[in-house]
Amino acid sequence: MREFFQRRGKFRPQPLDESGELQIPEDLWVKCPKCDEVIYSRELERNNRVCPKCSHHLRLRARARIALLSDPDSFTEWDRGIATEDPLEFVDGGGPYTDKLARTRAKSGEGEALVIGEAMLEGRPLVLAVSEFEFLGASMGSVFGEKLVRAIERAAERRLPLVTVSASGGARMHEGIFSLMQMAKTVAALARLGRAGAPHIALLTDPCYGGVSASYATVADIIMAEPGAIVGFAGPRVIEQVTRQKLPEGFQTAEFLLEHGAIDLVVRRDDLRATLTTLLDHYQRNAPPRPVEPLAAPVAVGERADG
Amino acid sequence: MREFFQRRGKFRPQPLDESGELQIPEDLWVKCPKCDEVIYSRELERNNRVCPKCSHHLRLRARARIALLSDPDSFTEWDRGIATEDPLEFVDGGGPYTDKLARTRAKSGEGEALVIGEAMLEGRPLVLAVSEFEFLGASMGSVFGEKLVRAIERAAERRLPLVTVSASGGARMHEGIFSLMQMAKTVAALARLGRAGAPHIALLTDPCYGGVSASYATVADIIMAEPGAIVGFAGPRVIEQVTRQKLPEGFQTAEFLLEHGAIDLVVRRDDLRATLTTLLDHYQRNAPPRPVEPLAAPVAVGERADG
Amino acid sequence: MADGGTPEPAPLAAWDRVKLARHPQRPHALDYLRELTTNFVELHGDRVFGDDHALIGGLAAFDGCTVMVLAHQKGGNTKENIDRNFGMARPEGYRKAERLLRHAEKFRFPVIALIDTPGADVGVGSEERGQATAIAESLLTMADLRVPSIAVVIGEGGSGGALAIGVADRMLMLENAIYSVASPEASAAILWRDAARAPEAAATMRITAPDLLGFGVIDEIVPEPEPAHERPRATIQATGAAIARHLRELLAAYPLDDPAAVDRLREARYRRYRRLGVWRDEADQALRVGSAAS
Amino acid sequence: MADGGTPEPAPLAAWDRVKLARHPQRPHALDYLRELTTNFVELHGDRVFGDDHALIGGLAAFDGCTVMVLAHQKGGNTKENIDRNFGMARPEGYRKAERLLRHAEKFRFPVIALIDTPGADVGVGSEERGQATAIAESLLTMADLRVPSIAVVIGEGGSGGALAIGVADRMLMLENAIYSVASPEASAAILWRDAARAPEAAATMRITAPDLLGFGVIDEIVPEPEPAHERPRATIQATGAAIARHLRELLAAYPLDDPAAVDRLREARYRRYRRLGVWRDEADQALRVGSAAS
Ligand SMILES: [Zn+2]
Ligand SMILES: [Zn+2]
Repeated sequence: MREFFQRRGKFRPQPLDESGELQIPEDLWVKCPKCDEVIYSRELERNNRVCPKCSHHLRLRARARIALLSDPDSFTEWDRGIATEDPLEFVDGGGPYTDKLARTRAKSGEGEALVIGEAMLEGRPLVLAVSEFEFLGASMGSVFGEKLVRAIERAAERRLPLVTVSASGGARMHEGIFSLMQMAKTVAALARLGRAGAPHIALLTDPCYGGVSASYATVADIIMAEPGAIVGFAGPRVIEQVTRQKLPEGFQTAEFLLEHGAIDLVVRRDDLRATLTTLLDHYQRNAPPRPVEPLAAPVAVGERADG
Repeated sequence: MREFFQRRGKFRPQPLDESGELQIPEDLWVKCPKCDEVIYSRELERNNRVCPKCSHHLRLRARARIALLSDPDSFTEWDRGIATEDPLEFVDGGGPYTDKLARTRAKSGEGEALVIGEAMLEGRPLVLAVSEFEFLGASMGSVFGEKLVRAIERAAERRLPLVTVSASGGARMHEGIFSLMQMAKTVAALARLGRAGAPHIALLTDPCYGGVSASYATVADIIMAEPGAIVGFAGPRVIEQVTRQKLPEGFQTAEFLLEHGAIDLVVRRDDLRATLTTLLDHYQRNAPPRPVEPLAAPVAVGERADG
Repeated sequence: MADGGTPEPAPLAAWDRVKLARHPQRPHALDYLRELTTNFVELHGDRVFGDDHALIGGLAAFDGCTVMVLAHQKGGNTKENIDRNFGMARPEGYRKAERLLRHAEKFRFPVIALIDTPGADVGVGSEERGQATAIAESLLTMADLRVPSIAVVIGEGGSGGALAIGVADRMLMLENAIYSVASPEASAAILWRDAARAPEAAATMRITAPDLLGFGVIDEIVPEPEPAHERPRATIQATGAAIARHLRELLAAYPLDDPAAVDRLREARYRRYRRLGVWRDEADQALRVGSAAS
Repeated sequence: MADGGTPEPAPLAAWDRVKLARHPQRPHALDYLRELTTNFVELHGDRVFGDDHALIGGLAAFDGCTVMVLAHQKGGNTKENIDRNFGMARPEGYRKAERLLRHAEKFRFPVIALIDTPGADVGVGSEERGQATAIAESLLTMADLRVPSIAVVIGEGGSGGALAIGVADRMLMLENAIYSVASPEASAAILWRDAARAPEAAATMRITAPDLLGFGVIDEIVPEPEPAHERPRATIQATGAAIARHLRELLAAYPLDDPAAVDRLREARYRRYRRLGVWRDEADQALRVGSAAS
């Protein structure tokens, strides 16, 4: 499920400094992967990484996405301290999984591939769960699943809307069957969110595949995608290999998905805050009052399978 | 919605005598509309009107169908006395609707296009609602709808399985909007049957279109069709006129529907009793005991819209 | 049969109404949404096969609450009409409607349906993908809906394709709208084997709003002192006022936050449809073969 | 990490199990149904687009009650395998599964799922018709099911295509079945860019029944003293006995006629999946960038 993104353009990592702020070298110029326009990086960031020339939506890192989808200083992160284990004692051509995790943490500045927390958007409360593609292709393993389930459970408890933002290569190979089980685990939690009457709004971003597109990300009350985002079950290279068929133009783009009835909306990054705010209002307008917020949200401690 | 059956082979009416028994002239020979085999009519009836040569399923009249699907003398008919009105004071090229009704009654030996009642099948109780294509193409008007709803309500009340057998040209033009409304009325009753936990098993027979195929007949827990039965929303002639497209081989046959996921099963007439018995057992095996049968089933009297 | 107490001083002939109902400048669903609602978010797709442009839906704020809107959408010109398939929905459209109805139930959004279609799409693809089943399942979902619903025929109400989003707690109709079991042309072709006799069929079939009010099929006529295409804003506003009035009544009788209201609502809706039809109950007797109708 | 208390005196290598799980003579779903059930009525179609032959379903009598069966079906030869798409279900298959799951809920039939697939179908058509969504919705329906469910991996349990019918109250696995996040070949291609190293990947990925029992993913292993294809009837009978035992336990704990049991059943199933995964909870602290997993 992960191989497809090897054929896509290299992502330029942006290391975080100790305060967690993005460090952008002053002199960096970025080339738009679609129109080849060379863009001054500060301008690109100011434009939320949308190409000013061709409107191509470049990938946005998790913390930049959170900044885009919340009011200033309103985001409270949850469960940064939950850490990845190596249940398979996994070693592949690149060496042990534990070494890879260490390198990935250093490179990405994140502890895992999903960032969760609560925030306000135009004064409206919401729970956010945003995947970080720079962390092993935002593949879903045990920690990704556990963090997402905690976010879902807290949203359900307080009847807060849940907004997930997903880019992912799929399930994380290095954790084997545990990764597959996160598909069931996250979807099961969403079933309960639904019964609690809180909406799940999913935003699919480039690229989104396999274990994520076939689980929580498409079990949503509203499914949005960014223009041009590539979303599917199997990656294009795998499909071409299996079917020996050339893929049609625009295959698996957000627009293709819209035409085929798979998603509700294609939303430009510029319009995202406004669309989301409108939707949050709709889901709140007829709803009964939310339960009074507990002073400190109790942390749901998951049991461990093998300990 | 009715025009399609003008292109199909003429149906040979079999008048009933006063006892309601089929009167088959001793010397009648019937030609199979599919393979042209000339078949002695008694042999054809003994074979439940399945061509002994090519297995083509010829149309079966309502009372013969009921005999096929119930134990001898077990069928109790309901609501024979409900009579058709003429709310539109309808007159077309063929004259007044009331005259047409009188002629149709005489010709078909039936009071309306649907026969309802309760019966036993291999000792298992069920409610039957069987359409009579010889009565104005079994088009659904107010009486058809009202009788069907009464059958559904009684099945729900006693948690008995409902078996509908439908051949129909669709809604009855002569009763205008009232006919259209029977689609809503019958489906609404089925929603309540479902909540009562009683199954609706539908058998689609040749031909079944429009107002019937797009209402109660496809809102069923199990949808069966007879081999070769033609079932669809719009008739083939209408589709050809509208699209100016030649229709594919086998279009709208039961086998076409099975391939396109529209029905559960294609069942040969020979196998119908056995399949139905098996299904009735499945729906009864885990079910709570049925409510004790009232000594006399109360007749639900419908209000009249225009009285 | 009389039409009932309809205030209709100088009734138009049925065929005149057909022409008005189909008038290309007559306001269509999106005109109503723009004028009557705010924050409309169109929701696309059936999550299975496609997105139908002839049957649209989405969330909108109306009269202080959020409603789920379903509507047939005709085009204003030929290009638009090709995109909208002239308002004739395919199975994908009815499956989108069903999906959005379930969404409305989950989040307790009342449903408002605007009906304006010549009928459901006729074609090989629509048959292959189960047009009949798609309509039937939409009927079932509407009949059993857990939230209040109001349907309004704003133009053409064509057959099962119209009814599929028209099983509602309140049924309104614009004065010059029509609602029929088959189009006048199809009716004429069946009745006289001559589609050109559509005007005659239109009269015979009793398809106008006053007819349907008399029959008890609809609850109210939204008057058009002048035809809708001549005074679109006034017509839309009058329609909005009527919808708002019925919606308030329904929400007062069946509050969204009262779980016990669901059963009462469904029961009332069932009774509404249960009574539709005209028949005569005779003693349950041996059938008099060939007897006349009375 | 240890495998846990699995009785496995002379364990086969993972790759040997892969070969056994895929053995063409290994009994497939319909062999189980013929041997273990009576009155099987196969129910076809998704009511939307098609009937998938790779994922079958229907009603059957088993151990005195009626159950809804869902199963991947592989072919016994090339011709059958082409018809069955080698057991790789398309979106229509998962939508049929979902339809039958709802049917099972409505009539309170417990669900038995037999898993035997290399994975979900990969292709342009499957993408166009929403393979990802179809799988996700089947997961949701199984996770939230109102009746007890038992899933058994009888051969290959390939990725999301297997899991789609494998979210159950009890999860069994035959001794020589495999269950994995990706096929050994796909894993090898990803891990070493060399599909030929599949045997190595099979070992690395920990995909055997003893592995999964140790991980707490499955509840019981159905032993194969001899491989299933050598003694098919004995294997099928042993599987049937295990299913019956678990089904009786579930029905005793969650009686079909007790409405209160539904919530308890769902809660227990949620807990079952909620705990799956391996992680370490540290104090909620500033992230130590680059710290090892320790
Ligand atoms: Zn560009
Ligand atoms: Zn023949």
